[in-house]
Amino acid sequence: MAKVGVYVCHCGSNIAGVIDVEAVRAFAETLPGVAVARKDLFMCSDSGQEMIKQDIRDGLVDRVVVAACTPRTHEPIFRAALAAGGLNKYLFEMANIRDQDSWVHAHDPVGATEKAKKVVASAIGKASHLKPLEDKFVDVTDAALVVGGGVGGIFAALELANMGHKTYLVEREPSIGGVMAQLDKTFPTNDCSACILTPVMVDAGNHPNIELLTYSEVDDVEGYIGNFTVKVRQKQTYIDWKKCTGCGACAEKCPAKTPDAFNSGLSNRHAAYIHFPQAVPKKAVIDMGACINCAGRTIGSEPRISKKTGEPIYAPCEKACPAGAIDRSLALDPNGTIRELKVGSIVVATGFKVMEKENFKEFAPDCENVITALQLERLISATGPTGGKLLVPGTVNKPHTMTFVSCVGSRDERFHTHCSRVCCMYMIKQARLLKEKYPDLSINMHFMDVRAAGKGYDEYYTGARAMGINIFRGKVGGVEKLPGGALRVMAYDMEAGTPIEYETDLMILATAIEMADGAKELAQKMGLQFCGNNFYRELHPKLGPVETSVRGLYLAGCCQGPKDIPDTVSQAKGAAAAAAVPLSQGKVKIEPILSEVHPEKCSGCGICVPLCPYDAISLKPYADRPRAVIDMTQCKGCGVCTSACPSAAIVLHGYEEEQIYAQIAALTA
Amino acid sequence: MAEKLKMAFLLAGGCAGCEMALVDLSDALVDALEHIEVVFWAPTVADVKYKDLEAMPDGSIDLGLIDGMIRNSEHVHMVKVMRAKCKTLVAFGACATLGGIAAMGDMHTHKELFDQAYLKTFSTDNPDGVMPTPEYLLDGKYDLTIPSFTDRVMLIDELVDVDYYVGGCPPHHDFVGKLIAAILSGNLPPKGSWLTGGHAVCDVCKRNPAITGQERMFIGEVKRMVDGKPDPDKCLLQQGYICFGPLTQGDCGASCLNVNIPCRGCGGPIPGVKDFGARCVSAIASSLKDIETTEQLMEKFPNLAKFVYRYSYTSGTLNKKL
Amino acid sequence: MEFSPNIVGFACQWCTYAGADLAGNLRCKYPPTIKLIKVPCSGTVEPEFVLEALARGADGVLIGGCHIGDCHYKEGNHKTERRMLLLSKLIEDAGFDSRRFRLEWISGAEGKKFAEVVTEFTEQIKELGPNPIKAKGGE
Amino acid sequence: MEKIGLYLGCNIPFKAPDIEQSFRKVFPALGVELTDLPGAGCCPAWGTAPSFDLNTWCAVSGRNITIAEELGVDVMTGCNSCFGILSEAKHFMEKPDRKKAVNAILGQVGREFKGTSDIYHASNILHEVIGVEKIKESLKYQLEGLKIAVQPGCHILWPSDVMKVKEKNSFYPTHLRDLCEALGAEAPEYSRLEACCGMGGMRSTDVEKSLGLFTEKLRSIKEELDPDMIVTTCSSCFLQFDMSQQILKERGVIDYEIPVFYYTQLLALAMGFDPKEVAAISQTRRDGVIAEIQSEKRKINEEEPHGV
Amino acid sequence: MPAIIIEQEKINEAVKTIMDLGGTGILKCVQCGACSAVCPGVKAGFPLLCRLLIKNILDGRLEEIIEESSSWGCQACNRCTEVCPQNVRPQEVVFAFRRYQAGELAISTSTTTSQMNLYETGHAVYSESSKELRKKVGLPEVPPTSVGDAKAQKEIQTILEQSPMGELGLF
Repeated sequence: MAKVGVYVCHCGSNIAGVIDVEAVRAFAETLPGVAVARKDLFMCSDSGQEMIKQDIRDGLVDRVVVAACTPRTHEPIFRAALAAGGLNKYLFEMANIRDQDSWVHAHDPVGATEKAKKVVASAIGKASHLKPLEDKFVDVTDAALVVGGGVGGIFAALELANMGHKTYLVEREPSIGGVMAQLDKTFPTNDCSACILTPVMVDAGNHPNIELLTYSEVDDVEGYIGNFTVKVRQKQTYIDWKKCTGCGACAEKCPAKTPDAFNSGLSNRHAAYIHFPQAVPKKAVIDMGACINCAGRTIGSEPRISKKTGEPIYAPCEKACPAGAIDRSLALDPNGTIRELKVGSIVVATGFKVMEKENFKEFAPDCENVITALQLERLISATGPTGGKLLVPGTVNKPHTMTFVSCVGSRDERFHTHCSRVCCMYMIKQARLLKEKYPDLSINMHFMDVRAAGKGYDEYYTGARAMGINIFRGKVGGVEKLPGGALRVMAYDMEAGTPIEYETDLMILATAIEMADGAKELAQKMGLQFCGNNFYRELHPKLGPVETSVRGLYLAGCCQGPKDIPDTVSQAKGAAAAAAVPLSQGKVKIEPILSEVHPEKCSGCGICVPLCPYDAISLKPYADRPRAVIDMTQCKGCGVCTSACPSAAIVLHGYEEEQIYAQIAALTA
Repeated sequence: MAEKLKMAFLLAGGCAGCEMALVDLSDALVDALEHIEVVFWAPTVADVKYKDLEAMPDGSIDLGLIDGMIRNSEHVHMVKVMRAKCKTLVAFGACATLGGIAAMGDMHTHKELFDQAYLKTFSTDNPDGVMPTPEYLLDGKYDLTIPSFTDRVMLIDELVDVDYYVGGCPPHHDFVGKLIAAILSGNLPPKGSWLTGGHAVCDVCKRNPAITGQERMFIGEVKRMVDGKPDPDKCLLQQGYICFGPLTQGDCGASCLNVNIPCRGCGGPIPGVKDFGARCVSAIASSLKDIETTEQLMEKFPNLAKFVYRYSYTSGTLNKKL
Repeated sequence: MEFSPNIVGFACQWCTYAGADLAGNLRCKYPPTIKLIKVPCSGTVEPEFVLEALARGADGVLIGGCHIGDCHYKEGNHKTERRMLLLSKLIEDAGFDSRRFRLEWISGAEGKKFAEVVTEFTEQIKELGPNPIKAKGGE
Repeated sequence: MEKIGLYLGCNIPFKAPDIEQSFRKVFPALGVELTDLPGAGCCPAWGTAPSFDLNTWCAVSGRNITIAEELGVDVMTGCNSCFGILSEAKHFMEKPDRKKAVNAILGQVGREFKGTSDIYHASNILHEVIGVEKIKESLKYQLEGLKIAVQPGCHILWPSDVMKVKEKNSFYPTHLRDLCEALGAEAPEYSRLEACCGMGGMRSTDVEKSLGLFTEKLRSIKEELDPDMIVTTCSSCFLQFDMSQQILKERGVIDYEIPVFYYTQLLALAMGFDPKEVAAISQTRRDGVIAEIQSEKRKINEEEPHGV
Repeated sequence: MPAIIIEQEKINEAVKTIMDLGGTGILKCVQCGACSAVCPGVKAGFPLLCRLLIKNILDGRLEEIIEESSSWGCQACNRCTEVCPQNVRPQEVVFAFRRYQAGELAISTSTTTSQMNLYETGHAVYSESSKELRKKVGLPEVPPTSVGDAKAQKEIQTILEQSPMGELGLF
């Protein structure tokens, strides 16, 4: 019979302030199989752990139950203590009497204590039936994948590459650079965004350990930490990138036009285009959605022959290309090509998008003179549609008055409850830049409150006030369209407690940051999870900010939550360091919480085979009969086969039936 | 020659189908009689009275087989008598081991059952609403009794210790033959075991995709037997005809599957499975393509519990309508 | 004394169990009726576990899994959803009010939701009263 | 023929019965049969039950709706306030608890609110059920060259979550403009199109504040559009525009007066109905513009005449 | 101006009072002021509507503002509800406050008149002169509403008498 040691933690007053710890301990002592029951102020402290180790060394206990906080944070600590004491570390079970008891039932100490007894009994029940398990190790592919080529992805890739690991950088646009490439300047230093980003982009493009896969998307991810197989779809560019020199001649000659996403739709680009002037790689693509197939040159068709000259008639883009990179006669696959990559770890840095103004009905979204802050960024950028001149889109005049509206779609139950974190600061940046350039411009900024938490940020904000920028606390409720394109702002002055009404020429909406298009699909492919506000969930908000619940998958940048450039770069470097750990170790540990088939019990019905999400189960002959077998390296221990097996032939180690029945029995005793 | 093995057979609440399985042994049974002396086989085959059995000394019979479930006070009494008289006791067939067909009645209250049986059926003519009463005084002087209903169907092992279990409705005669031979030879597993091949019907079914070299796929459409004609060579479950072959002990040699009929689970769950119906739900639902197919299954089999617990309700975890 | 239901919960370690921890972090109040059994995935939960808990007198059983589309194991919760749809019917046929059994999707970010679900489930079971098996004196 | 319950409210039958008459003429002619809701009362107005007790509000509203439910028809109101009150009450009663509590009250007068009848505004029916095309076809006079300032009013716009028929953007409504344009008139946007006219609780609480708001709105109309008339689908707005222009004029705040119509009055005129029945009661002088509308030059040549 | 004295008991009571009367969203308010920015009442000069009314309630100042006429200047246009980022439904708070005022009979005479009209005829707005007007445009003198329907009036009276309004003795 098992000898269970039970250790009840006070967690200072976290537990003991609500639960009668001594009563729980004394109760545990009465349960069958319990050899010792002790308590301590902090079980996770050295002295608490030492207590466990000593009992193991004294031969008093061979199973350990700690009643304390949550196994999600503390199980590894106590397992290590078991191992140090000389006991198999899987002979351990935790009873969560803090996070799921004392913290939530502080209003009912008696009920909380009774619950604690049951939860402890359940853990003892399970522990009595635990069996020793052994960790397993597998080799690692020394290569990394970074998904997303914004500033976060670029830095993650550079860090990994600099540590000597082969790194693939996948970006769905034709160039890396992301949203930062669209920005004019950056707060609080007013650095030119392109000036600081472009050299880094070039570094990434030239690094011997980095392979850029732009205009590409992740199609599928299989495998596990150390051994992922990733299918990347390289979208069809319709231009041979081996030959393309990025001269832009095709774009100049292309007559087809479509809104330029890089300029946030404020201008048009051609169907044949280079993403933006500083693009890396600087290559052109043809956007088939916008292409008008000049001269009837649909892809894969033979050119028509001119009746006059007898010569074939080519499309302008083909004719223009001096490198001969465009040949519309080739029957290129519109789906592009699939590249299969083998990598040991993955950094996800898929970024964000800003909400479009069409979502916000009260702000006259159909009015040209209402624009998003990202559009303003393009409007004041030297590479933007006006060459950096601030012109009101509807009138093409310089504005006299402009209005900034914060929290549009952020902190708003109708859209997103989160704070987008960067809007206050970039609006102040935009206002400051404009005020410097156009001192006569009257700038009114409306904030719910100003959030300027960051190094040098608050100084930047108070400086804006000193520059004569009008700052109001209070949300703008709506806007009325005046004849001639101006707008009447209906705002509120929170301090004065009165409404504000005035006319403005240009209105800037700081629309919310939200998950990028396709983030949901990518999450499903990778097994990533979302937080309540639809950003990828990190393993732990404080202790695991770059890790995810999928081992080997790390997060960087706004895909995990809104953040500014310094925070994105910091997190990217952190994610790269974490992603490098398995690559550097060369081997990764696989926890033995996996499913296994008892071949002598299996009937070979095969029900489990299609069930496994990781294709880990196959039927193989065993004593001449087909029997299921699970590939340990593929299995992730979800137990979905275990619970379906009609012959009860599959056991999930660590969650065996008799263990769970023991828990049920204890909880219903 | 050694002394003949003394055997007793009791039919508790059942249909006598299990006795038919024994009789189906035909010549083999006759041969066996050289080694066996049947001391009791009531109320079906031999003219031995209950009181005769009661009169036998305790432990005087080598082997007792009980088929049928415990449904009334008479069964309770006789099962106890059998246990006392027999050295080795076998629960024989689906009713004795799992509850059997009649156990489905426990998905209703007694009142519902009696109303149905004595008042509601089309052929019933009972204008006064007379119901069976366990004790009745006829003409003021004759004290008549009939056995009274138990609270619910009970398995033999709920009342007395059972040494071995045999499944099937009825148990397949080939298997019964092997069983008798095993008993005679004394080559038996530890007491409390099922006498079984230990593997599911799928393992002996020639349609099993694993045997025919095919991959098992999710079920895209649920069918009842009235929906078209199943392909006689392909796995029925794969074709959408819900079959309990994967869940059921295959001591039958997949007889039903051999004649294009899906398994309904009479052999009972594989030892180690606690609840046939619940495990069935888990296995079948996991094999369906999506939630729509699951809803389709519920539509096609509106009485789901009676479907999955056809033979095994009493052995299940929740076995009585509360 | 007022009837305080005993609820057995099976919680996916990636979502509902984490959500219950988050409820603790946020100090959300809910009645001490539920006790969780941690499982890797809601797809680990065998329908037999649910029946066993009810047969042993639990007044309610909750299974907590990830929202559809968010399963850590891709689609374990799809299996759960299908199994539990059928199981709920079996429970009803066994004479239990199937409202004693619940399947809820609670993510690791939904601490408040966990507390709300437990509070509401507790209230519902209070209305239904104790598990009828207990009333019969147990089996 | 579509059939709908005509919910009259208070303002229309007692203060502007020519609007009621315009409904009774226009809708049947456009293929919508109106059924009276016998015994229907006040919606109840914002200043009455809604200001005292939520359940009483719902009970009085619910009582009105049950009359339509018994007849198996939906409800159409002509007054924006009635529309808002009934829509919100119905929204409240979608919660089972509220519905139960209200039905406990209604039970005492032998009624039960079921929730089977929907609430529509007359402009909803005109815009969504009848449609501008059918309106165009029914005209006897066209209004080309006339400029209209529209006043949809507040309660038909917000809160949009309780309404069956919604504007695409409730802050920049277009339905009434569409309806006016269907008559051939011009109905441009103006900056305070969605702004409140100042009628309602505000007017009974503080006339001066109400007039302040009204003046601002009227100025936006006059300065930005200088229209031939103001057209509304709210009976309260109608009364405010009709009465308060006179006050402002007397006070010398304005030196003009813009004729005001309820939309169906204008429609009835364009369909050739008798102004003595459908547009007979107002303080602003409308004779001129009515004569203009029904002038020979505006007559549409068609074989068969409509209405009358 | 005298300082506001914060007392938790008063705050709790004020919030509970308003929530019980239908202003259920009040605790969600973040005081952003979007409601007041678009409120015609605030614009017209009724200060204690929307944001400031909510703020006063959240400060526990119910009794102090009971005589305030602002709430009766609310047009019930619900534009506040449409723009509120926290789904407070400010208009419901305003009306809940009105109900609090009404419960203490802090109401105007015109309000009292409407209640009596409603009770007597089933219509809050009614005048005898309407008969003339109706006749003039070719309609029957009495419309098919509660005004000429004794049974309907009785129903409305029954509802009103049993309501909290009845208890106030308005009828």
